[in-house]
Amino acid sequence: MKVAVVTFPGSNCDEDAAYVAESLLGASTTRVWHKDASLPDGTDLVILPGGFSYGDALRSGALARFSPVMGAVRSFAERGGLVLGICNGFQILLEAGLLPGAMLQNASQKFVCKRVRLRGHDTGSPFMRGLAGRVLEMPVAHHEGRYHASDEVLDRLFEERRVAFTYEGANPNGAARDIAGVLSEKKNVLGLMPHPERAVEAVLGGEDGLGMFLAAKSFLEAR
Amino acid sequence: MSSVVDAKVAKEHGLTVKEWQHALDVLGRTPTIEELGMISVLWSEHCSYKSSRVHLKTLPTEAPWVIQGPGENAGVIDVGHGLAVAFKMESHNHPSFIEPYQGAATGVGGIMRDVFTMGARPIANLNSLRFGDPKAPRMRFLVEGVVAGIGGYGNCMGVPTVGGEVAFDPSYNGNILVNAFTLGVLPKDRVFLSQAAGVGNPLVYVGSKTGRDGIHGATMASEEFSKDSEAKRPRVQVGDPFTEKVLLEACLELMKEDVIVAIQDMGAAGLTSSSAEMASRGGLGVEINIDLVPRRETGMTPYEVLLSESQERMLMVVKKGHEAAVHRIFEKWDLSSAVVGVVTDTQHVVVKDAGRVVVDLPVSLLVDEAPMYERPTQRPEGLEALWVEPKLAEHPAAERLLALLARPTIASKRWIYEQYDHSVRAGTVIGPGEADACVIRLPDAGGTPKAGGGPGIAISVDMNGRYCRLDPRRGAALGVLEAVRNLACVGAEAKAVTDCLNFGNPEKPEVMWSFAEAVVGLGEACRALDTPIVSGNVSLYNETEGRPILPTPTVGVVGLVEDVRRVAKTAFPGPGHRIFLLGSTDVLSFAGSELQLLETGVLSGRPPEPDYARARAVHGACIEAVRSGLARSAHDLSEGGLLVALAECLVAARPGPDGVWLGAEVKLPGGERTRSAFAEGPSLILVTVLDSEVEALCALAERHRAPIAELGRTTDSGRLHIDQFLDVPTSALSDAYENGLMRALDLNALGG
Amino acid sequence: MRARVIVTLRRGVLDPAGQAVGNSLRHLGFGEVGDVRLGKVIDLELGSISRAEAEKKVNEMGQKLLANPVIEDFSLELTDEGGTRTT
Amino acid sequence: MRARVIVTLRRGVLDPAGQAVGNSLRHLGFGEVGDVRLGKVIDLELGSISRAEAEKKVNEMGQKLLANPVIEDFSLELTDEGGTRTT
Ligand SMILES: Nc1ncnc2c1ncn2[C@@H]1O[C@H](COP(=O)(O)OP(=O)(O)O)[C@@H](O)[C@H]1O
Ligand SMILES: [Mg+2]
Repeated sequence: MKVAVVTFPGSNCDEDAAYVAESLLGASTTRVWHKDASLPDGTDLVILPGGFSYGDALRSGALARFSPVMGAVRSFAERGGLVLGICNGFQILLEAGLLPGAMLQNASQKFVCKRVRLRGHDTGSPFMRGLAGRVLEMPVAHHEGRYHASDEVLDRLFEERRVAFTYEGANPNGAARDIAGVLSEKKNVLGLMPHPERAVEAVLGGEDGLGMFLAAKSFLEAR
Repeated sequence: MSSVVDAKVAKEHGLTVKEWQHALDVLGRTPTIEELGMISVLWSEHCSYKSSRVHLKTLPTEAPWVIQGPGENAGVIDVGHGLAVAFKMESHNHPSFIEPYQGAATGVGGIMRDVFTMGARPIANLNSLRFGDPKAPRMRFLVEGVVAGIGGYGNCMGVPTVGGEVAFDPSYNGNILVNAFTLGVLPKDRVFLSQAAGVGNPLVYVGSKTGRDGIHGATMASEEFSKDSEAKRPRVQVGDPFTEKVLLEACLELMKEDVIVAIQDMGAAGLTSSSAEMASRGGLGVEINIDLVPRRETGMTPYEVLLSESQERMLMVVKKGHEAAVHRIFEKWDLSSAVVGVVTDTQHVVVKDAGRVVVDLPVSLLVDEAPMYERPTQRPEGLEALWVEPKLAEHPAAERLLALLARPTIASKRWIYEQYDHSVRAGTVIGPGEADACVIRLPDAGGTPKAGGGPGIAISVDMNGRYCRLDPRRGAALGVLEAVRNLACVGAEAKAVTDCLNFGNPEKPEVMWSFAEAVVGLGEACRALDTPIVSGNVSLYNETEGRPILPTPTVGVVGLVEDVRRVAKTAFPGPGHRIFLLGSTDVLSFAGSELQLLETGVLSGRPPEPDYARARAVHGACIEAVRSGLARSAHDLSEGGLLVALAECLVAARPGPDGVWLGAEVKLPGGERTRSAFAEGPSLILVTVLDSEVEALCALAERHRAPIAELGRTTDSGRLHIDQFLDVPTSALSDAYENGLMRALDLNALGG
Repeated sequence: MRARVIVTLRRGVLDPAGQAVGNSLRHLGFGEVGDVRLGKVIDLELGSISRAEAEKKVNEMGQKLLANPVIEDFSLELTDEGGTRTT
Repeated sequence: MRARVIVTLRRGVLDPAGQAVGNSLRHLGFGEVGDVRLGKVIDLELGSISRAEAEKKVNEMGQKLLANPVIEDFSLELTDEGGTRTT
C-alpha cells in the first residue's frame, strides 16, 4: 500500500498520520507538500490530515482548498482513489466540494478535545468494512466541527448510505443529525471530525481508530 | 517622540535617578533616544533580573545529566537514548490581565520559541494559572480569555497541552498569574545556543514582519499595576500561532543543515535584547542596519523598530556564505528572512539607519553593567502571631467534603483542559485530569513518534501560594516536594526543575524577604532531592494598588518514566482492591489549608518543616510500586487532605457501563478525626493493590523505610463510607467535583 | 478603491454565538435586544481600479472564497478614495 | 429598530487572518488586492425604541461587550422598520 500524507502550512497532524501509515500499517508513506501539483506515482490512499491550515483564517479549510495539490487530489478522487480527510482535512474536502455540506463553529463556541463515542454505519465503503454497527471511541479536537447541510442533502446522505459515523450519546459540537463523518457518492472519499489516527495504540488510550485504516489496507491489497 | 534626552525622558523610560547617572557616567555622554530606549528595556527588571540575581545565584544548577543550565533560552537535560529535553516556564501575567486572550496566547507562543530556539521540537505544554475570587469583577472574563488564549495558540501549533494547575485566591483579583511551560525533545549532541561567534558572520532576521506591537512591554512587566495601566493598552501584542507554526518548521528544517552559528528568539524587548544578549554571550559586537528590518507598518522610527515586541521573530548568526540556504527554506514556508547586520569584534552594539549611526553602545553597558541590587529585606511584622491555627467549629464531615470538592481550587479543571488539544502528536500516555502528573512517550530525536512502550517524560507544575505567604521558605520547598511527589505517583523519577517566581514589588522589604526566603527554600529542596534548577523566570511587581499577590514561586518538575506501559493513574481500578496510605499523618496541619480558608476565611498557622528523608522514602516506594506493577492506582494528598484525595480516586473511576459507581469502605488513620480527614501535609500517597499483593507492597515499603498504613478497600457500593463519620454517594462527590468550577464562575457547559 | 464585504449566516443556519451574545446583552440589562446574528466583515484595499471593475472582482472573490454559499450570503460596499460609497 | 455593529481591529494591531486572506486572494489572481482586514458584524433586533435611544444603547453595548477596546473599534448603523438607515 502506498500512502500520501499532504502537508499544508498549518497542518499539525500530518506527522501522526504518517506515523500510523508507516509504523503501524507498514505502508510506504510519502509526505507531499501542498505546493506540489501532483501525487506520487502509484498512490493508493491520500490522507488530508488535521491542523489549522492557514490558521483557520476566514473558515477552516477555506484557503487550503486552493493549494496546488488539491487539483491532483480531486482528479485522484474522481478516478476512484481513496481519500481520507481527518478534522481539518474533512473541512478542506467540504470547502473543495469533494464532500457535501459545510462546517460551522462548535455550538459551545469553544475548542473541544475529549474522547467521544461514534457509531459506524453500514455504507459499503472500503473504509468501513467491519465497522458497521460498532461503537468506537476516538478523540475529537476541533473548534469548527458542527456539520451543516440542507435538509434535502442530509436526507439524501442517509438514503444513499453516505453517513459513515454519527456521534453516539453526547454530540460534542452540535453537528446536524449527530453526523461525525460523511462519504462521497462513490464512497471512496471519507471525511470525519474525530481523529482515528490518535486511537491506534492501547498505551495512548485505545485502538478503535485502527479499524478504518486496516479496512482500507485490506481493500487495497485485495484489489 | 522627543529627541532631546534628559533626566525627565529617562524617568519616563523607567530609569531611576541613580540609574540615569550611572548610564551617563559609564557612557561619558548623553545617550541618543534610541540608546536610552535600549538601555531602559535591558535594565528593566524583566530583562536584567536586577533585584533577583544575587539570590538566584544560590540555586543548585548542576548534575551529571544537566547539559545546559540557566543562562540560555531553556534548560536542557540528558534523558538517555541519545536524546535530551529542553524546557522552561515563563510568566505572562501583566499582559494577560490587560487582554487575557492575547496575553495568554503570546505567553504560550513565547515559551515555545524559547524551546525550539534550542533546536528542540516542542512536545508538551503545561500551564500554571492563578485567578482571584471567582466573583471579583472581570474574573470570569479573565478565566475565559486566558483559557481560550492558551488553547488558541497551543492547539494551532499542534503541541499538546497535557497538564497544569489552577488556583483561586483574592490576592490575585487585580493581578492574575499566567505561567506557561513548554518541553521539547532534541538530539543530545545538537543543542543550539545563542552565543554570537565568527566576526563577519551575517545577522539574519527571520519570521514575522515588525510592527508597533508591545513597545515597552518589558518595562510594563516591571511596573506595578495602577489605574493608568489602561493607558498602556495599545502596547499589547497580538499572537499569530499560524506564523509561529511555520516558523517552527522552517527553523527545525534549517537546523538540520549546518549553517546556524547562534540563534535567539525576539521576546521581551525584541531586537534590542536579542542582539545585545547574543553579542554579550559571545563576547563580541554586532552592527545592525535597522532600515533592513522587514516591517509591517510604514513610517516606523528606528526607536520603534528596536523596541517592538512583535511576536514570531528570530535572530540568527549564520555562517558567512550560507545566507542562501536560509532564504530558500524560509521562502518555502512563505516567511520573511533578511540579512540585517553583521557580527563585529568591537564589543559594541552599533545600529545604523540608512548609514547614520543611531546607537553605539558598549555591550557591557547594556548587559554586564546593568544595575544589580541587594535590596533590603524585612521579615513581615506579626508573622509569628499568624503561626497559630484557628480552631474549626464542629461540622458534619459529609458537608465539609462536598464543599471542599466544589471549591474552584480543588474542583475538576475539565472545563479548562477540554479546550486544550491534549492528544495531538501520538505521545500522550497520561493527559490532564487522569493522574497527578502527565506522561509523554518519548519520540525519536526528530520528534517522530515511536510505537509501543519505551521511555517517557513525566511533568508536573505546582505551588501553594498560601503556604508561601505563611512561611515562604517552607512553602517553596513544599511546592517542590509536591511536584516531585506527583511524578512519583505516575512512577517517574524527578530529574530537574524550572521555576517561575511570581512576587510583588521587590522595593518593599517584606516582599523582598519573601522572595529571598522562597529562593532559599527552593534551593534547599532541590538540593535534597537532587533536582537542579536548569531554567526559570522571575516576575516581580505583581501588585495592584499596593496589595501584593501571595508569593507564588511556581515550579515545573521533569522526570523520567522507564516504560510508559508501567504507569499509574488516579482512578481506583475497580472494586475489591485494598487501599493503603504511604507516608505518615503525623505532619498533617490545617495551616493554610483549604478547609481553614473555607470555614474561617483566615489564613494562619505554620506549614510543616519539610522532611526530605521521609519524602525520598515515600517517593522511592511509590515509584517502585508503580514500576513493578504492584500499585494499581496512585494519588497524592494535597489541597483538602485525605478525604478529598479518596473522593478524587473514586470520581476518576467514572461509573461503569451499567451506570454503577465505585465505593470505598475506609478507616481513618489515627489522631483526631477531622484532622486526619481534612488537614494537609506532604509525602502522603494513596495506592491500591490486589489482596494477593498486600504483603509484597508492605515489604517494599519497609525496604524503602516508608511508613505505610492500610485504610480499607474499594467496593461496588457506590458510596464512600467511614464508620460513624461519613457516608456519601460517589455520584454526589462527582457532582460537586465535576461542576464546582463552572458553578463558582458561572461558566457555560461545553458541548456534549 | 476600497471594498467592504459583509458575510452573514444564511437564514435557517443556527447561530449559537449570536444567541450567546444576545443572552449576554440581556443579562447586562439591555432588555430590548431581540434576535442577534453574527457575521464577518472583510475590508479590502483595491488600488486604483474603476468602480465597475471593483464590483465585478469583489463579487468574484465573494463567490470563490470570502463566503461559503452552503452557509453564508454576502453583500458589498465600495468606497473610492474620495469617500463616495455605494452598496 | 435594527442595528448593525461593525467591529474592526484597531489600526496597527496585527491581523494575521486578514493577511492570510489577502495572500490567498493574490494567489488566486486578484493582483489588485492590497491590505485586507477582517472584522465582525453584529446584527441586533431592538424592538420599537426610538432612534436616539437605540443609538445610545447600542453605543453602550459596543463599549461594554461587543468590542474589546484594547484592540478593537466599532461603528454602528441603525435601520428602522421602514428601512431608513443612518450611520
Ligand atoms: N490549567 C490546566 N491545564 C491543563 N490541565 C490542568 C490544568 N489545571 C489542572 N489540570 C489537570 O487537572 C488535574 C488535577 O490538577 P490538580 O488539582 O492541580 O492536581 P494536584 O493537586 O494533584 O497537583 C491534573 O491532571 C492537572 O494536570
Ligand atoms: Mg497532586
